[in-house]
Parts: sequence; structure tokens; C-alpha cells
Amino acid sequence: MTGTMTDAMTAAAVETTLHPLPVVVVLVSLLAGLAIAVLGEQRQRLRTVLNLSAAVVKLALVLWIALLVAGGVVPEFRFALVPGFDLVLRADSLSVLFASLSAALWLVTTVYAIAYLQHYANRARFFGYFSICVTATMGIAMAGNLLTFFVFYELLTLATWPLVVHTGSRAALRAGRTYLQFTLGGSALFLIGLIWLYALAGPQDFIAGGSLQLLDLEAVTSMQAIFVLIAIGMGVKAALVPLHAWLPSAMVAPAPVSALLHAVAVVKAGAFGLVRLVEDVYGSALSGALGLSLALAIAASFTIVYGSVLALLQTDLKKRLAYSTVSQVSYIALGIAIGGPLATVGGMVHLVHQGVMKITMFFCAGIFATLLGVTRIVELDGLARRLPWSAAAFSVAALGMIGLPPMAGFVSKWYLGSGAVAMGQTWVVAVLVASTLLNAGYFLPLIARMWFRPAPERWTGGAQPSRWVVAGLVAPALATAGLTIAFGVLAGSTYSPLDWAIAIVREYLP
Amino acid sequence: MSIAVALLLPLLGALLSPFGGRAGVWGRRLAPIAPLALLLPLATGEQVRWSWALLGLDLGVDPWVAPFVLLTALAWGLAAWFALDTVTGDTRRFWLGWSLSLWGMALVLLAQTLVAFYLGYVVVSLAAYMIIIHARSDAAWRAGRVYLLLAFAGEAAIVSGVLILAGHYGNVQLALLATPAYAVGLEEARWLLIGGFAVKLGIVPLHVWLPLAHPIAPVPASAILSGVIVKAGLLGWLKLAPPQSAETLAGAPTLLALGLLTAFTGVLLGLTQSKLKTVLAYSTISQMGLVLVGFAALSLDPGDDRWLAALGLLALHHGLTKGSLFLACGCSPGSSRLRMLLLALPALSLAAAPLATGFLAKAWLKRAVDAGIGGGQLWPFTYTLVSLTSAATALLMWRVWVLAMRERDAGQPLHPAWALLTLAALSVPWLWAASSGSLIAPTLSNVWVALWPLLLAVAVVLLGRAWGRPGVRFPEGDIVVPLERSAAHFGAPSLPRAPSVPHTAPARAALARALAGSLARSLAGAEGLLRELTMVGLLLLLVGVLVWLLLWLG
Amino acid sequence: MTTEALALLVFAPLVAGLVVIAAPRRAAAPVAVAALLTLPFGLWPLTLVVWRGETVQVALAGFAPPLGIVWRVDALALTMLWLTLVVVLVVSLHALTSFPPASESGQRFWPLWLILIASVHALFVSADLFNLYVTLELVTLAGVAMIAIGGKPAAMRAAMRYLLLGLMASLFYLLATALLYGQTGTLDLYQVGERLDDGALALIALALMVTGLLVKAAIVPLHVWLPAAHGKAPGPVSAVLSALVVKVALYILIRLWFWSGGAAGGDGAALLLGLLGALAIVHGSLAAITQTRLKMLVAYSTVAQLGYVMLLFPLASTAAFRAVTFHMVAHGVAKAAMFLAAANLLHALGSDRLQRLVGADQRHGVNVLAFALAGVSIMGLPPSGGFVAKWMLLEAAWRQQGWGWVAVISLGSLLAAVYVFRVVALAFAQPKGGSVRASVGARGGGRFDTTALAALLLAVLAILLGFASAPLVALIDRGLPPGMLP
Amino acid sequence: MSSAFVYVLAASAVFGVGVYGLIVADHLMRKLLSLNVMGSAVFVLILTVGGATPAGPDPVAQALILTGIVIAVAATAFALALIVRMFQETGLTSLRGRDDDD
Repeated sequence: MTGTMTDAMTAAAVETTLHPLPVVVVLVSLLAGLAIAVLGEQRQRLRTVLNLSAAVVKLALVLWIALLVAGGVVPEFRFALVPGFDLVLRADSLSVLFASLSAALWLVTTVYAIAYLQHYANRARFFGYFSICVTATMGIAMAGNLLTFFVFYELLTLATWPLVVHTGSRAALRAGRTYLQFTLGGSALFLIGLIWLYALAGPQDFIAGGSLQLLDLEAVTSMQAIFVLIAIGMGVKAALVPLHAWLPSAMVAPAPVSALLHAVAVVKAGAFGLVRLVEDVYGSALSGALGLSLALAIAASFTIVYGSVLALLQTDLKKRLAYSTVSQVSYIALGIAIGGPLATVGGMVHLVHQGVMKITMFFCAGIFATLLGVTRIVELDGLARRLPWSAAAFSVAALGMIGLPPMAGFVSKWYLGSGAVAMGQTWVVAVLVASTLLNAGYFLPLIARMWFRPAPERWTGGAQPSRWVVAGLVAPALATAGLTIAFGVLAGSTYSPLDWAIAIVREYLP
Repeated sequence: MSIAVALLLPLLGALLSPFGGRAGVWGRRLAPIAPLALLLPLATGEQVRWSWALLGLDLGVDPWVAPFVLLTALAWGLAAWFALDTVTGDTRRFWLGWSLSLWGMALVLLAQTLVAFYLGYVVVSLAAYMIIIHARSDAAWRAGRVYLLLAFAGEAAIVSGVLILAGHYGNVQLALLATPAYAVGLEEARWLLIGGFAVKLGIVPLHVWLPLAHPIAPVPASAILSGVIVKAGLLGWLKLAPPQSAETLAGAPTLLALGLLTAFTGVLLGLTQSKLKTVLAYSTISQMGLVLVGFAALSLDPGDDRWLAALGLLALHHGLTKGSLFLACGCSPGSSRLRMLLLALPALSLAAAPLATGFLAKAWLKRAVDAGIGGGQLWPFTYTLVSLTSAATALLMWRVWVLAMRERDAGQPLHPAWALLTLAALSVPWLWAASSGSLIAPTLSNVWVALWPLLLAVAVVLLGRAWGRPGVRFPEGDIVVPLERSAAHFGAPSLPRAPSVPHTAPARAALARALAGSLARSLAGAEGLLRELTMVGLLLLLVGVLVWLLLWLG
Repeated sequence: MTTEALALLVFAPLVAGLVVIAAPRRAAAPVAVAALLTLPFGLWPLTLVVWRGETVQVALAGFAPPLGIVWRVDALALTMLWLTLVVVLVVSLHALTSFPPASESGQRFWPLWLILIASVHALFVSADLFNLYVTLELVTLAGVAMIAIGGKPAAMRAAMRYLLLGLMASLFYLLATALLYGQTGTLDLYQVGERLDDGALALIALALMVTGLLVKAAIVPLHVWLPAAHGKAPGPVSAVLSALVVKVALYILIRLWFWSGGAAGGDGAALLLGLLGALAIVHGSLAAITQTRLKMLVAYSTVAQLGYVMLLFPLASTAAFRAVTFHMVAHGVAKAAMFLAAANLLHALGSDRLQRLVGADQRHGVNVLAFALAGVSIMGLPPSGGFVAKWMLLEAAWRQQGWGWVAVISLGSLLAAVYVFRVVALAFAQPKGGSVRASVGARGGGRFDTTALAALLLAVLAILLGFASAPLVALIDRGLPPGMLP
Repeated sequence: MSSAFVYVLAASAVFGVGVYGLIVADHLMRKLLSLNVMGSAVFVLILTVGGATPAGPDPVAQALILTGIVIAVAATAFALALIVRMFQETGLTSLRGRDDDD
């Protein structure tokens, strides 16, 4: 430990201000979750009100923060968690990107979940952990250093597990076990990496451009090893192959959970962590110099292709969607790993885009299963005749996943691909194209089945819920599908996710 | 404003069509009007820059695109009228696909930035699927499947090219791509794009989807598919891989050879067909070969704007003429003399008979090739070969005539749209040439040059009558059939198949399933292994040991 | 003031315990509660003094050592006293319901309970080897009696085994004390260290003393008495045995090693102690994983968790000391919560066989939640006290390049996750024939009474320790062992 | 060979006997007696190491032994009570066998 690295605490370009907002925004859903858990199963109406108002309040708070950040203020709150190591909650522009995604999607998912779980047992528990899950996500978004990130990252692991095993079935418990094996194993390595990093360089806050500097060649292997350890911790949640196997089995969870897992919470937290690791801890320059970016890019590329191939082989709708997530989330890591302004924008903006697209698909998968009993792909035939709006939402999201304009996914792919070319890594284009083809291969048949194949005589299962329940299920899907289009069509306008991502990258790569 | 209207009308039509009741009716009624709205931006010359939209859409009609706009407005509008009266079945989805295709085509026409073009191209490619599978028959499913596979193969190349362009220049102004400064280091992008768009044009050997898809669609849909939508590929070449960006394109002679190959192959394969619409589809392939010849000629001499205009003229002529011929298929062309005339004139025009619009287009093409020969970049006999394509086309048109004469259902009305489109095919290219200053006055020499191939064709026909036609029969889609069979062995992606799959013998199907199954199983096995705790433990251990080693060594 | 405070801590529960034996049943509850409620008033003045960085020292009845008895409270002792206070108060809340003072069982429980508290207090304030022996013996006897209190055969056997081994260990300790006294002529913890040479006799004494204490602290492989003793005892007793009583022996061991010159035993011995700790972590965790009974599982978890404390000996830095002391507190709170929750589940389900837990979450959600929250701390996952302890310990180990220790610590948390989640997963599981959908009239959450409240309180406290570690660490820092490396 | 050494040797021997008995004996009474034997050995040792100071007998050692005996008696009494109680409950006087029940 020769102190080979020092933190490059240069004066930040933006003004950091002590502010309670980052804590408040984290606490809102925590308190809501605790209140819901304490209220018990019977207080359904109060629970609904609490759920929804907390979600709305949180969204409003995040927007407030976004306005502050857009005005050049970085609200921050810190206190000593472990002696010498601070818990830092700080809302920089990258935080806002992720936080606004979580807050917005939490709102729609809450609406959906209330409708979806109408007849499930243990709803108080479900919504309690659901809220804590979002608390953790918000904490991850606001985390101002790796330790804080780790704390909320683990909280997320813990809060998600009850959601995964919610039904208590044998399959659910098995999935929960797999989930824990991976996440806890990964977090053990993460923790070791963290300790090592702090031992080597002292406590480090996230700084645009990275807080670490390489002063000594002796530290190269250490720094590489630390990166690998932490990246494995992140990669488990981000479902980087071969650390992804928990994700498809976690599909047994109720649909809102899958939606949340895949779009906002767990998987996205891992990807967001990779972004922080590369951009804010190591900095893309140092990551590149240490050869870490290339390694990450290769891992992400492999994941993209592998996930897509496996998705193609699935016959179960949710499984196919799960493997698609494996593939799609790695776009984020890929963008970060390529580096350069364009690809970084692509990676960051995909954080949002993948979220709205994938949540739409899971909403729809849940609707198909609940209303018609459809869970397998062959059962999708003619489904659009019964559920045209859901089928339309699903189709829009699927086309976006393929990366076709004018959907959101195209914008991501555009920036990733052109960014890679601009950085002289044209091979990435081949990966993207392969992924596009595979995505088309496993999504287009679904669309074709839904819209053009004849419907069966009668549907196998399904309930006849009230009109309000159906509206509660379909409206969120339509809303996010609308976002999928809007984020693509209006990508060039101010305050679009793309615009925000570009603003972030300006901070990172002036 | 005019551009907004031109884009919003088809979009509105597309959005309304899927609904039942009054909304759907209104959506359909928009269909014949919407294409005409494209004439507005042509007339006003408006340019817009919507930077808020997507990654920045710049839209407007470039002067050289004008014939394409004209073609789209006329052919699509009249075909829509025809379709309103004839298309039955699942009309909601048909009209959705129809209007969406038009919207995409409009974007392709108006696009002045990379993203705008790509958006339009993707939309038109996907929406066309909806009108191809309209019949929902086994053949339609198969055609749709093959179409999608090839469309996405092309898409792969195109998106690669587009991303490479974007990597160098961002969402570039397309006009800038046609200036030499932008060509540096983009050879691979150029070839990817040329290859990708060649799928849409049906250049051999990427043509296989075309004889399946164009004939299976309803008559008016075939008309726009063959008449207009294939031109999106040409626009792709000219807008995204413009020859003007380089002195000369290194591979231009090869392209020209490929064009000629396509022209002759299309005819030869078409002659073996026994369905009228299929023959016409092969004719399209053949004609697109000529387009490629024109493109290659332009590549040899990119500085000369006349060759660009010639391509526009060729497209305008072919689009209107082929549209008219396809509409004829829905009007029993053999049932009256008037109808025979309405069929014969465009057919002759397509074979570049003197004084027809095809003569004008072919004359320009020959001039362009001649220029290449004069520059020493082409063998002199290419000129003769280009002339010979007229003979080949004439033969194919004879086949069309023979098949058309079998259709004598007098109960089928003569739709006015057909008549109008035929008139347009015969006159509009002349008018356009006159207004744009690219008239070629008929002289003795150029008439002779146009005439001898026709006479040759007549001679061949007479000889064929005497000796009998060779009884060769190629299946529709020719080489796609063996390809499909071999694909089945590898468990091709499960695009929606028709309920019964007649192509593969049971044993082969079983083998294919077994192969696909074993792949799936082994991957699933790997997945299971990865999920096991022991495996996770081993992985973690491995990492741990590695870290330890690093520590020890570091 | 401090003299009275110290006296209050020891004598209030002692006297109350005697009064409960003698007085009418009705008086039991008020007397016990009153005695317990005075304890904070005893602890507070001491805290004020120690917080200033001073040490409280009182010679009983004015006699000076070695003949007189001296009580001394430094930061380490105060930390343990605070742990005792918190655990004892909350567990007493549980006991007020589970052992109503006026009932037959309460009449047996409360005197022993109060005497046990007094003994523990006395032990932590003692500053000489012999006094430690006496108080340790008292703690053991009270503990054994409380294990046997339920009268079930298994509990009796466990108590018997504990008693025999405990007495043997005490005699080892006493023998060592005699040897040390013979060599140094003093019994004072601090003076012994100064006067000790590293002769053979001293080392023998040290070895005897350490071995005896290892038995009392149930360090693998000398742990055999613990699982049954803790597993079969009544809930509140298990809680306090795991949270405090085993810590008592470790407390003495740490004192001996770092204040009384035990470290002279050399690096090899320290390494051995550390290895035993590592063995305890691994073996205890694996054993916990294979248990079929909830309380036995929790008991084996204690065996594992005690192993972390042993890592202090090879690491021997102030960072490690800080971490280990914090760990003792965090584990004490969390394990008490776990045992209370387990006891509540056992009470509610009629058995603590793990299979009986299936679906328990629907009826006994609060207890399952308490167990899970405590589990978070036991696993060392953030945010919890256990995490802060693990973090500091890992950091300390890393700084000394103790990669092996790092590996063991990490492995320990992973194994802990296996047994904790095994329990929670069973509780979340769907009972056979049950339905995912809500049955009519099904109530979530379950009974919420003081027993559940006590478990939950401690569990929440275990979590909150993760956020409020700073004051505790500041307190620990005021009493670092003399001459220890940073 | 000083007399102190003899005492130490004797104490050690007696202590060893006690330990042996504790470990080997089956009957709980024997185990308890073994513990008492061990205790006696320790007292002898304390007497040895603190017995003879120049200023006469060491009061501290006396105090220690006295207290030790008190504790030993109390512990023995308690253990006896427990053994009796255990015999009443289970009919057993040894710890052999598994201790599992519901």
C-alpha cells in the first residue's frame, strides 16, 4: 500500500450544496413502505392511496431535483456511515437520469401492480417490499460514492428477494435461491474490491471523469483486479454472461415484479453501477488505458449476442423477454466501455430507453397471462383481436427493442454504433447488427402472430376482471409505450432523455 | 406546411385505418388523396428542419428527386383508388400497411438527413409486409417470410453502413454526402449500403423475395410494390451512397456487369413462368438491372448531372408503366380491344419501342453507357448488350401478352384508375423530360438503334412458334426453393409458418427439429450448469484465486 | 456519584432478585421493573465520565488491592455494559409476557434473571483476575439454572453438560490465576501484565486460562455444549445467553490478552486463536445450515459469529479491536432479536422444526420480519450494524494483508446468508394446498404483542446500528488497549 | 527439591486425576466429585504459591481459597440439585445418548 494513487479532487465545475432533498427523496418510499407494511392486509383503500401519493410525491421531488441540477446546483447530503467513510447522497445529472426513470416507472408500475394483484395474498407485504425496493433504487441513483452505492445495492438485493418469492411456490423459492446465490456471491466480491480500493486510494467520491489516477505502474494489476471484482459485483445484477442465470429463473415472480426488476430496479442498478464505476471512479480515460474498457466491451458484446441467441430458443414469453433483457442491458455497458462522447451518450440514454421499452413488454406479458391465460409464444396467435391496445403497446416496444426508428431503441443504437465507429471500433457495429437481426428474429414472429394469425376458438384461461382493473393494467402499458415512441420521436427536443444524456456527457467529456 | 401536410395525411390514414366504423372509413378515404399531397412540397419547394424530431429531420424535395415524387404521387394515388374498389378481406390491416408504406415512402423521398431517410426506409420495408401477407394463404405466408428474411439481411447491411456514416459525420446532410470531401475512408460503408439497398431493388442474386412477394399481394399493392417501393432502393443508393462523392467508383464496371446479368436473368427466369403477375415481377427484376446499369454509368462519370436525371427518368417511366401493367392484371386485359390496347402500349413502352417513354429512358441510358465506353472504362460491346436488353424485355412482354390474353373475364370492370395510369405512363415521362430539358428527339439513327432489338425479338418469337418453346419451368422465386430446404436443416428462425409446411419431407423436418433441439438442449444444459451452486462457487473461487495470484505477483 | 452508580448497577438487580424470592408474588413485577428501570441511571453517570476519556475506579469499602476489591470501568467495559442494558431491557419486556412474574414459571425465572444481570454487571466492572473468576462462576451458575428452568429433559441435559464443562473451565481459569498470582504477586488485571515475564510457568498459566475461557466462549472445537444449551433454553434465556453470556468469556480473554500481557504468548498463539476463530466461522455456519430446528440453527449461528471475535488476536490492531468490539455489540443485539423471534415462532407453531415454518409469514409476519432483519445484520449486509462491523474487520484484515482472514470473513457472510435465507424462504413458502390468491378473511401480519415487539425492537436496533455507528465507535475509541498498533 | 515444588507436583497430579475422572466417568456424581477434586488441587496450589511470604502467611491467598471453597460448595450444591432433578425427570444419571426431543 504505497499510496500509488491519489484522488484528483479538482474543483468541481458545478456547485455542491448541502441539501436535504436527496435524503427526502429516498425516505419518501421507505416511509411509505413501512407504513404499508404496518397497516396490514385489510386496509386496502388506504394502502392504495398511500402507494399512489408516495409515487406522485416522489416523482415531483425528482423533478424538483432535476430543475435544481439543470440550474447548476448539486444538492448533497452526507454523514459518517462507518468511521472515516461517509454515506453520501448527491444528485448530479447522472443521478437525475436514473432517478427520474425510477420515479416515473415506479408510478406506472404501482398503478399496474394494484390492478394486477387484486386477488393475490399478502399484498401488504408485497407493497411494503415494493416500496423499499424503490427506496433502494433511489438510493443507488443518489449514491455519491461507492460505499453508499454498495449499501443501497445490498438493500436492493434484500428487498427484491421477497418480491421474487412472493407466491411462495416451489419454483419461486428455487428462483429466489438462485437469485441470492448470484447476488450475494457477487456482492462479496464487490465488497472485497471496495475494501481493496479504499485501502489503496482512500475514500473516493464519485467525480465526473473519475476520481482515481494512476501514478505508479506497480498499482496497475491491483487496479485491474479491483475493477474486475467490482465489475463482477455489478455484472451479476446487470446480468452479464455468465453471471446472468438468475434472471430467467426469476421470471416466476408476479408480472409487476418482473417489470420492475428488468426495467428499473435490479438489472438497471447493475448497469448503472457499471456506468458509475467506469465514468466516476476510474474515469473512461484510465479504464481505457488499463485495458479494462476493452474487456468490458467484449464481455458486453458477448452477452448481447449470447442473450439474444438464447432468447430465440425460448418458447415461454416471459423467458424470452428475460433473455432479451440480458442482451439489451449490456448495451449500456457496451456504450460506456467503448467510451467517447457518442457511445457514452448511447449507453446512458439506453438506461432510460431500455427501461420504458422492457417495462411495457412485461406489463403486456402480464396482461396476456392474466386476461387470457396466455404465457407461451404459440398461444399468441390472433391475440390482437381480443386485446388490440395491449398488443399495440407490445408491438411498439418490440420494434423499439429491435432498434427500429422512430422508437426509442433506435436512438440508443444510433449513438452506440456511430460512437463505436467514431472511436475506431467498427467491430461493435457487427455486434449491434447481429443483435438487431436476432431481436428481429425473436420479436417479429410474436408481432406477426398477434396481429395476423387467426385467433383460437376460445382462450384457455383468464379471468373476467372489472373494467377498472383492466384499465389499470392496460393504461400503464400504453403510457410506457407512448414514452417509447415519444423518447424516439422527440429525441431532439429539450429535456428528452437524449438531451439530458448529452448534457451529462458534456460534463464528463468537455 | 406543405411538407407537414404531405407527411401527416398518410400518417393520419394509417392511424385511422385500423379502427372500425366511421374512423376507419375516413382513414381509407384519405388513401387516394394522401399521395397527391406529395405534390405540394414539390410545388412549393419548401424545406424544413425539424431538429426536435428524432435526431433531426431535414425534409424537402431535391430537384433530382422530383421525378420520383411525381411517380409516387401518380402511381400510388391511382393504385389507391383501384384498391378502394377491389381489395377485400382484412381491410383494416391492409390499409394500415398501405398508408404506413406511403408515409415511409414519403419520408424516403423528402429525406435530406441520414436519420430521416433511414426512418422512412425502415417504415416502408416493414409496412410492405402487411400488404404482402394480405391474402393469408400459405403462399402469402411463405412470401412474407422470405421477404422479411431478406429485408432484414438488407437491413443489416444498411444499418451497418448508416452507423459507419453516422460515426464519421453524425446525422449528416445527405446533400453533403454527394460532395467529394465526404468520401474519405467510407468505402466499406458505401459497399454495405449498395448491397443492402440492392435487396429492395431485386438485384441478382438478392432478388428471390421479389417474384414471391410482388405477385401474391393484391393487384394494386403489386403495382406500388413493383412500381414505386422498389425505387426506395434506388433512392437509397443515390442519397446514401452517391457516386458523386468520388471521382469514379472503383467497382463500377463490376456493378454494370451485375446490372446486365440481372437484366437478362430476370427475363430468362420470367419467360419460364406461367403466372402473369409473376412474369411481371421478373420483369421488374430485369428492369432494375437496367437501373443498376444506369447507376454504374453514373458512377463512372459522376460529374455529369445528365446521368442522374436519366436515372430519374428511367424510374419514372418504369414505375408508371409497371404500375399500369400490374393494374391490368386486375381488369381482365384480354376481354376487349380497348383493354388489349391499354395493355399493349405500356408493354411496348417497357420494351423501349420508338416514340414510347421507354424509348426516351433507354436512349438516355445508352448515352450514359456510351460515355463510359468513350472514357475507355467499359468494353465497347456493353453498348450492344444494353440494346439487347430491349429485345429481352420485348420477349418477356410477349410472354405477358400471351398470358394476359387468357384472362377474358368480361364481368370484371375496366377500372378507370388503370386507364388513367396507362395514360400517365405514356405521357408523363415525356412531359417531364420536356419540362426538365432532357428531351431526346427521335432521329433515324436512334430509332433504328431502338428498333432492331424489337425486330430481333419478333424473329425469336416466330422461331419459337416454329420450333416450340423449350419446356423449362423454374419455380417462383427460383433459387429460394433450394435455399429454403437447406435452411430447414439448420432450424431456421421460426418466422410464422403456414399451418402446413409442404416444402420439407417429414424425415428432413425431423432432422431439422433434432438439430435445433440439440442446440437448444446443449445451451439449456449450459444454463443449468451455470445456475448450479457448485458452479457459481467454482466461478467465485476461480476469481478469488486469480485475485490472490495478482496480489501475490503484484 | 460514580461509586453509587456502580453500586446501583450491581446491587439493584441483586437485591431485587432476592426480594422477588422472598416477597409475595404480586410484588414481583413492580420490584423487577423498578430495578430494571434504575439501571440506566446507574449507567449514565459512568458514561459521562468515560466519554471525557477518564476511567472510573472505585475501591470497595476503601480497601486497596490486592486484598481489597477494585471496580473499574473503562470504555470497553462501558460498551459491554450498554450492550447489556439494551439487551436486558428489551428481553425483559419479552419475559414480562413469556414469564409473567406472578406466575409459577415467573417466580422461578425472575430471581435468576435479576441475579444473572447483577453478575454480568459485576463481571464487566471487575478489574482483577479473581473477581472475574467469581463473577464468571456466578454468571455460569445463573445461566445453567435458567436453561434448566423449563424442566424439559433435553434442557436439563444441556444444562448439565454446560454446568460440568463450565465448572471445569472455571477451575482451569482459577488454576491459572493461582499460578499468575504466585509469579506476580498481584491479581490486578493491569499490574499482572506489567509484572509478567515470559517464563514457562507464565506460559502454562496463560495456556490454561485461555483454554478455560475458550470453553466458556464456546470456540470451536470446544463449543459442543453451546448449541444444545442455547437451543433448548427458554427464549429470553437463549437470547441473553447468546447475546451476553458467551461474550463475557471473550471479554475476559480480550482483557487478558491485551491488558494483562497475554499477547506475550506470541504470534504463533495469536495465529492459533485466529485459526480457531476461522474454524468456528466455517464449522458453525455449516452446522447451522444442516440443522433441522430453528433454535439450534440460531445457536450454531452464534458459534460461527463468535469466531469473528477471535480474529482480533492475530490482527491485533486498534482497527481490528474497534471492529471486533463493534461486532460483539451488533451481534448481541441481532442475535437476541433472532432468538426472541425464534422463540415466538416456536411458541406459536408448537415446534421449531424448520418444516413447520412453511407459510409462517402469513400468520406471524412480525416475527419473521424480526428474524429477517436480524438476519441482515448477522449476514453482515448493509445497512446494518453487522455490516459496519464486517466492513471495519475486513478493512483491518486488508491493511495487514491478511488475505486469508478476508476470505474467511467473506465466506462466513455467504454461509450465513444460506442459513438465514433458508429460514425466511420456508416462512415465505406456500403451504401445501394453499393458494396464491387470498383466502377470505386471511389476515397478514399476525399477532402483534410485546413478545413480537421485543424481537422487532432489537432487530430494528440491529439495523439502525448501521446508520448510527459513529457514537459507538467514538466510545470504543476511548478505551483502546494500551500500546496497540493502529 | 523444595517443599513448594512437592506441593506443586502434588497439586498438578491431583488436578490431573480430577480432569481424568471428569472426562472418563459416566455417572454424573462421579463427574461432580472429579470437579471437587480438581478444585482441591487448585486450592493446594494457591496455598503453595502464596503461602509463605517473609511477612508470614499471605492474607490474599487465604481469602482466595476461602472464597473459592464457598463457590465450590455452592456450585456443588447446585449441581447436586440439578442431578437429582434430572434423575427425577429422565431417570438418567449420565449424559450419554442423543438429546433430541420435542
